[in-house]
Amino acid sequence: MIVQEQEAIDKAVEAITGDMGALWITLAAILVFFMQAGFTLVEVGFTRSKNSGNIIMKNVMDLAVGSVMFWAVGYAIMYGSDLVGGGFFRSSPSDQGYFFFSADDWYNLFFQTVFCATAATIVSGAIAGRTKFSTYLIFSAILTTLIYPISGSWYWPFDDDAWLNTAGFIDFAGSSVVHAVGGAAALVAAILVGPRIGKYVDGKAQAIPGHNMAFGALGVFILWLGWFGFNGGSQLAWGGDDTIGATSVIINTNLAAAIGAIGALFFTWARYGKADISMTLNGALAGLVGITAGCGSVSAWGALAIGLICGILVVISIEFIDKKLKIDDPVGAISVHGTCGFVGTVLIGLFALDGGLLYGGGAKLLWVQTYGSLAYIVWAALASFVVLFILKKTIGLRVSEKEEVEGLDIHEHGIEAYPEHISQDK
Amino acid sequence: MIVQEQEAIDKAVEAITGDMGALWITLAAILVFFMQAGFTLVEVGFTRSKNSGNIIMKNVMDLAVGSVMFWAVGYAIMYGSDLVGGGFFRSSPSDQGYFFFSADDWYNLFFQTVFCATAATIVSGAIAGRTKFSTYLIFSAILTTLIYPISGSWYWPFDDDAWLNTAGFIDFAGSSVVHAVGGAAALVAAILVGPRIGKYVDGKAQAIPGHNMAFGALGVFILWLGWFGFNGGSQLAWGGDDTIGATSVIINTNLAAAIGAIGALFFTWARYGKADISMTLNGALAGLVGITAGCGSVSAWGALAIGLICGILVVISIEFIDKKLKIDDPVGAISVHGTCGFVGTVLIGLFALDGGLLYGGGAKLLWVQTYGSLAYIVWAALASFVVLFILKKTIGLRVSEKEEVEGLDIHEHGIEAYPEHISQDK
Amino acid sequence: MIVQEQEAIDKAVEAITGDMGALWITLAAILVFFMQAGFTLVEVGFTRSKNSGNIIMKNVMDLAVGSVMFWAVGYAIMYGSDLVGGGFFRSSPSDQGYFFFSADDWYNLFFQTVFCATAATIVSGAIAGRTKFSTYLIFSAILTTLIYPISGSWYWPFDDDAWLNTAGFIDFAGSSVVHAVGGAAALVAAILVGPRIGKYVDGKAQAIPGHNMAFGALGVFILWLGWFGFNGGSQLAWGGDDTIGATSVIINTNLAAAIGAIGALFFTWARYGKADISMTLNGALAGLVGITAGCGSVSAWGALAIGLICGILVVISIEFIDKKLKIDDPVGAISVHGTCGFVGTVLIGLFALDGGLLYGGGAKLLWVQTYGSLAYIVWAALASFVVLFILKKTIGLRVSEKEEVEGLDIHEHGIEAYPEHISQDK
Amino acid sequence: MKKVEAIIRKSKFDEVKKALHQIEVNFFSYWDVTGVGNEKQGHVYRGISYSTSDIQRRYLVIVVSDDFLEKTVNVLLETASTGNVGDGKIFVSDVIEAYRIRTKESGSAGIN
Amino acid sequence: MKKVEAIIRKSKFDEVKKALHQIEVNFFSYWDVTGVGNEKQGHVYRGISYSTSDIQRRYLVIVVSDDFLEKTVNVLLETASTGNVGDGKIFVSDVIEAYRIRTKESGSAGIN
Amino acid sequence: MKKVEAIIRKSKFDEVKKALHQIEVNFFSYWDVTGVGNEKQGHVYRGISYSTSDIQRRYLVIVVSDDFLEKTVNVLLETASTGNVGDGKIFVSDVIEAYRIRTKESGSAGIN
Ligand SMILES: Nc1ncnc2c1ncn2[C@@H]1O[C@H](COP(=O)(O)OP(=O)(O)O)[C@@H](O)[C@H]1O
Ligand SMILES: Nc1ncnc2c1ncn2[C@@H]1O[C@H](COP(=O)(O)OP(=O)(O)O)[C@@H](O)[C@H]1O
Ligand SMILES: Nc1ncnc2c1ncn2[C@@H]1O[C@H](COP(=O)(O)OP(=O)(O)O)[C@@H](O)[C@H]1O
Repeated sequence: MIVQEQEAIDKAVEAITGDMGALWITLAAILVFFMQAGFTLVEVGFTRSKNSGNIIMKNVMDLAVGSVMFWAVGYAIMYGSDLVGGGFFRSSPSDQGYFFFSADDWYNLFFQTVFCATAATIVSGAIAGRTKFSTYLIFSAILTTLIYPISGSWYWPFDDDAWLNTAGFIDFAGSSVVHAVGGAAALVAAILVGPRIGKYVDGKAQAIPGHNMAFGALGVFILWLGWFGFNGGSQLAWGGDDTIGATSVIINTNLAAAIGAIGALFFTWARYGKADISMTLNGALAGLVGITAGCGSVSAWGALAIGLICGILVVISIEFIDKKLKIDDPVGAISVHGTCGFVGTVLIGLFALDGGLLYGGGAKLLWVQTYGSLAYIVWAALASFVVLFILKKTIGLRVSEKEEVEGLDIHEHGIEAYPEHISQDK
Repeated sequence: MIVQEQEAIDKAVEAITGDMGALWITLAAILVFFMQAGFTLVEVGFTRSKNSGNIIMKNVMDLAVGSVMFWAVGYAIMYGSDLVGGGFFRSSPSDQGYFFFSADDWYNLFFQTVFCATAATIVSGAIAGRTKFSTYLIFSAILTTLIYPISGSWYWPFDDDAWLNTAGFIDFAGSSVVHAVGGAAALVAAILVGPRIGKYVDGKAQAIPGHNMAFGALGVFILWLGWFGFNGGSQLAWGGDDTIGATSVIINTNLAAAIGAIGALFFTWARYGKADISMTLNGALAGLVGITAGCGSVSAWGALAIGLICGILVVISIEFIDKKLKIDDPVGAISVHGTCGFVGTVLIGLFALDGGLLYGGGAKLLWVQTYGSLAYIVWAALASFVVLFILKKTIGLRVSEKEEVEGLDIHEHGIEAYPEHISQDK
Repeated sequence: MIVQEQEAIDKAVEAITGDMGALWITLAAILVFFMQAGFTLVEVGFTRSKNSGNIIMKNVMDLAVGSVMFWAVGYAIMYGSDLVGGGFFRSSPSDQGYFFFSADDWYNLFFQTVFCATAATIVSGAIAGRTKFSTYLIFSAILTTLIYPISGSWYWPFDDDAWLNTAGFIDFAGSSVVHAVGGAAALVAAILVGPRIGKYVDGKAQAIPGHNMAFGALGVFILWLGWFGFNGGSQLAWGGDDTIGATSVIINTNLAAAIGAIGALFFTWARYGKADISMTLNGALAGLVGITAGCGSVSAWGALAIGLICGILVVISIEFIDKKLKIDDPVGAISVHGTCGFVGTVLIGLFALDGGLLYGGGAKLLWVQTYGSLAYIVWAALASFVVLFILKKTIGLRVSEKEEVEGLDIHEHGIEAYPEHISQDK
Repeated sequence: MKKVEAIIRKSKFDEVKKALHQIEVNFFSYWDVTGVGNEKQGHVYRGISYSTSDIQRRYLVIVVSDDFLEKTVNVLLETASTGNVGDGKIFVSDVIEAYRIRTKESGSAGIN
Repeated sequence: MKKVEAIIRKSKFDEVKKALHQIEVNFFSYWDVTGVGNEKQGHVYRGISYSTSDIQRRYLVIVVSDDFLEKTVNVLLETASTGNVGDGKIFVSDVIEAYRIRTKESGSAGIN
Repeated sequence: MKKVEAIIRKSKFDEVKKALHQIEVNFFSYWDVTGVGNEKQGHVYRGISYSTSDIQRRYLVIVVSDDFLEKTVNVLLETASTGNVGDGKIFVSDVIEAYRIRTKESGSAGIN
């Protein structure tokens, strides 16, 4: 066969494979988009009904604001060049410039946008029930415009300027870049905002049961669903080896979520004598967050190990943060996204088929994973602290006691989420 | 290279691209299908709990009846030929004939079916809480069998017989063909059915709060999700330029929804002193409806402009219809789908990159868009009026006062939607 | 053109078509995955609020346990070889061996896993409200590890060892293999567990209304949605004839669901004087279960016939099982999945375009379909009986009377699903 | 002071409330209860038709001074009635003392 | 006329209702309340084990004529009891007057 | 024995409950009601601003022996008050007899 012919075929195959990849990424992005609904339901379900409307508004608005700001500014920063600070900040915008416009890269913008919205929405759960709506909006806008895009720029442009990429750091779909960043921001926010009234009585943590476990469960199913797009889509291509890659990522994702739920179930069952519903749901999410970094580099066994560790760890972390650190995180966002995001990233150092300690790769990867993930946490925590501290000193972070006790819905939004609802919340 | 070879390659590429397009359209249709759940949740959430079961039944049944009738008759009418009345009616069925059967066009039937169901379901929200179930079923059957297919036939066969296509009218995914048609039918229906008991006291509009904002919000997320299929799928192909087209449509769709929510949020916040939950949710939908016509012909800036205009306009329109016109539309269907469908269609005349007034294209497109959209509204309103007027004079439109006050669920369906529910509705 | 060239093109086309098929199957599997949320919502909605948390846990856990066990053991059994008992059991594992690992077949594992989880979850609804959580977990693990994989191995490996495949049995997506198996297991479980307290008073069946029809309806919409993946994905390929096949399957699926809902609606309306909400929702599911076997072998007319028969039959079956057999099945799982799974499989014998009695194919297919489906039912019933009987004699099937009356949530899981909820359940 | 407890149809509540305001009974509390009585309501659920006498009602508690008692009862009897079985009941009983929490006033100053 | 208020376990309601019907007490109203008392119920939520004395109970109001009082109370005492802490209470108080809204009858005709 | 009925702000409940426990009033029942009174609450819904006097309140029923009456009322007056319109009311009435279902004891043994 003449070379020319083969080239023509190859070109055609490449074009089609590119289109097929774009199709997969677009559909994956649509699945990730749906995770917003999942987050909303989990947060609504795990908190009291008097604040449900406010939570809805926060989740709708971080998606809305994030969509616009990431298009306008965030993308340009994330994929920019011209580095400052040893690679930590990119000072000139990406090729697209601000206000993204590209003839052929729209699906990538879409995929990155929904990731950005995910990072933003993590915070909302941790500070539910007492935070000013206006303050949240501002913080969320800054997070999607600057904090998260800078995080992303350290690794995901996959270029030589991305210092963590150069360092050999692995975070396939963002255990650190998205989840630990969101979790660290959530931690700082929860500390600065302070616990809900009644959460700590005489220094003892009180249970404030969420009002709707069915919403919580539906939310978790939707998140689990969306995660197939989150992780699978991060293959960023489809066809040939990429098909194998993306589908093995999906299997790893599913196994980690499953074993995370199983781990949390039996751990709580043994520990409290009851199979704890919301913890089991958190366990599934913990497995998902944990495997997000490594889903492309570990075997199914590795995925099970990471999922199981995260499923149990999330229970311990939630208890520790709640009872020992006395930080009030109604939905466990800090533990699910922060703790498991960090641990999941680090565990790649053990379980990576290529370079993991357990597979004879030595400690190098473990070390890179650890400092890479810590860098993300420190960055997100610092940046969030600065922003929230300024907000605290200016417009304030918290609603008045009266508003909090009577519910944010009626005061911030003029109506209850369930106006016909007769409650027995204590 | 010999021409023959290139031809063989081209043929293979074409076949595969066709299959890839079919895959995208099928998946888009599945997303649009899911919008039925979104509509149901929005309508259930924005109305009182005593009628929730009835709303569920209406939404399930318009999908069910629409699926059968559009397959049996609607498709044939929509894609038929042999015109009557200067192109307004097609008198002979499409090539498929009635009772669609085709070897290779099933995905197109599926895509068109779910669009048809969408048009039907819009009406249900506007007349919630007082309409006879049997009457609704008949009306919905006629809408999916005749009214909507005739609307579609004016433009979407994209042939020379489709008079609005010939006229240069642009309605990419149906701001007018689907939404304004549904909205106009909803307007007529709401007028003829009359307001719910207690909606107007001494001529003043009363608030009748919906019972579950979480359902409303979940519904809006699902609709937003489905709209990626609604608009993106209307590219009707995938691959090469179509990939770029469909993904830019998705970005435009997302931006318009986002800015619509933002617009409604700040507008209501300024206007009422509270960030209105259900209005913000309507704002996102307004942006989506508005961009549906133009998502393939405007830039991201145009999408933002259209979304913002619609997000603010929907608030004004809802107030106007509710307080001034005194038409009771519990979920805002007339404003969201009717007003924004019309305005979104017309705004293409300003913002179309090719032919828009603001891009130096003159007023011609603006004029075509205006009369095209008005034609849809007039047609849908007239046809609906005739059908509903006959129904009113025969079996009646409205349930008895007793049934309405005690709830449609118990009287029409024998059981409450939430039998354990203790309410405080006033 | 030289043959070589055509061969190169064909090879490229085949590879891409394979990838496109994998994409479709993966996305279909994701849709099927989502059915878990649908089942959960239907079960939660159709039962009392005091057990909602328990139902959630059962559904999350059968997915979690099923995902792990099917990966570890189930897949190996289902696709194994080396037959025992005249083809009824496969004694050696599939090529993949236990603990599935394959370079290129991950999407198949994923697709099969979510099918397996579906079979498991069917049982949970039928025994809701009185079953021990630990017992359910064990039973569910055995079902996903052994009972269902053996069912699958009779037909779906599509090899000569699969005795029902050899026999010419047709069950495209599993009316029998999945649904009748689940339904038969549900029947046996419901009998052995016994009815809920208060279900039969002086031998008369009492209504125990489910607490949330909106959840039920959302669940049905999600199931309907997922079924497009369930049936459409069972084409197991995309491209060319497979595109036509898969999309015609989707149309058949949608028509059967639609007419099933319509049938149940009018049948209950005529029978009880009210348009029964939960029965209409069951009617849609009945149509879906019924068409699952034949969606690839019947015309749209056949789909309508099967859907209509199942939609009406499910109402009769539910009444019969409830009132005559006095078996308490809160959500109608036995009738929807068992009865309609069986009948749908058998009706292929009438309606198959190729071989159906009505199309001149004689009675042979009818006979194969009947004994094939019965074999599944007998197998699932027997196996479930053995397992459940042992469990009954050892750890017991049922919670104590006190736990049942006060609700499984508070006793098994330590918290109500809706802690703020004030009920009026009787 | 007297306590008037009225169990009425939910559908009559708006009218009753308006009428109470007209005679300047502007203070009361209410909630929804299930009532068992003569009225039956037909239901169907999953093929089981049944009729139940457990029907949702609204329960009003109105504490009035003695001179308001008669007109309060009369207004309730007038406006809550439809003439059909199931209109509900009114019970009157004695109240020894009433306090307004805000001002700590008691006696008739305590009730409105 | 007397008002009998009973606060019982929700799980005992069906039995109580049946027994009341047997002694022809066919008229009453009920709703769910939270009771604070001796009984404690263990809970776990997100790692916090706690026991609460706020337990859901059903509240019954039964207005009876004086000659029905004794048997009503006795039936309640019999059927609502499990012997465990938390069975609930019965309170009896006076009712001055009762009206049936539908017929405007008062007195004992007003209550059933 | 006296029945103390208190209609208070939901937001004050925790404090009230704690204070009641301190004076060893460990037995009562409560539920949520809608109160109509002087206080108005502003709402906006879909462009309609309205203010309603139908506000959620918590209804407490506490049956106490006569010697507990005063301190119970005092504690309620103290802890339930914010000084703003809408703090609620307390009504005291007579109870003829009380029974503990579990033990069938009556009299003051019946109430706590
Ligand atoms: N003796 C009673 N004690 C408490 N509530 C009662 C009593 N009698 C009637 N009710 C309440 O009044 C409602 C209406 O009574 P019902 O007998 O149905 O109609 P009618 O009063 O018209 O004969 C009942 O549902 C119940 O809530
Ligand atoms: N003095 C009281 N006033 C009002 N309600 C009471 C009173 N005492 C008890 N109750 C109600 O009775 C319920 C059962 O009382 P509890 O002390 O737990 O059990 P027991 O009566 O068996 O000692 C409580 O939950 C509460 O609802
Ligand atoms: N006469 C009454 N009968 C029954 N409930 C009352 C009465 N007066 C007041 N209430 C209850 O007390 C609540 C507070 O009363 P309100 O008039 O708003 O405030 P304040 O007592 O401070 O003047 C009301 O919402 C209502 O629930």
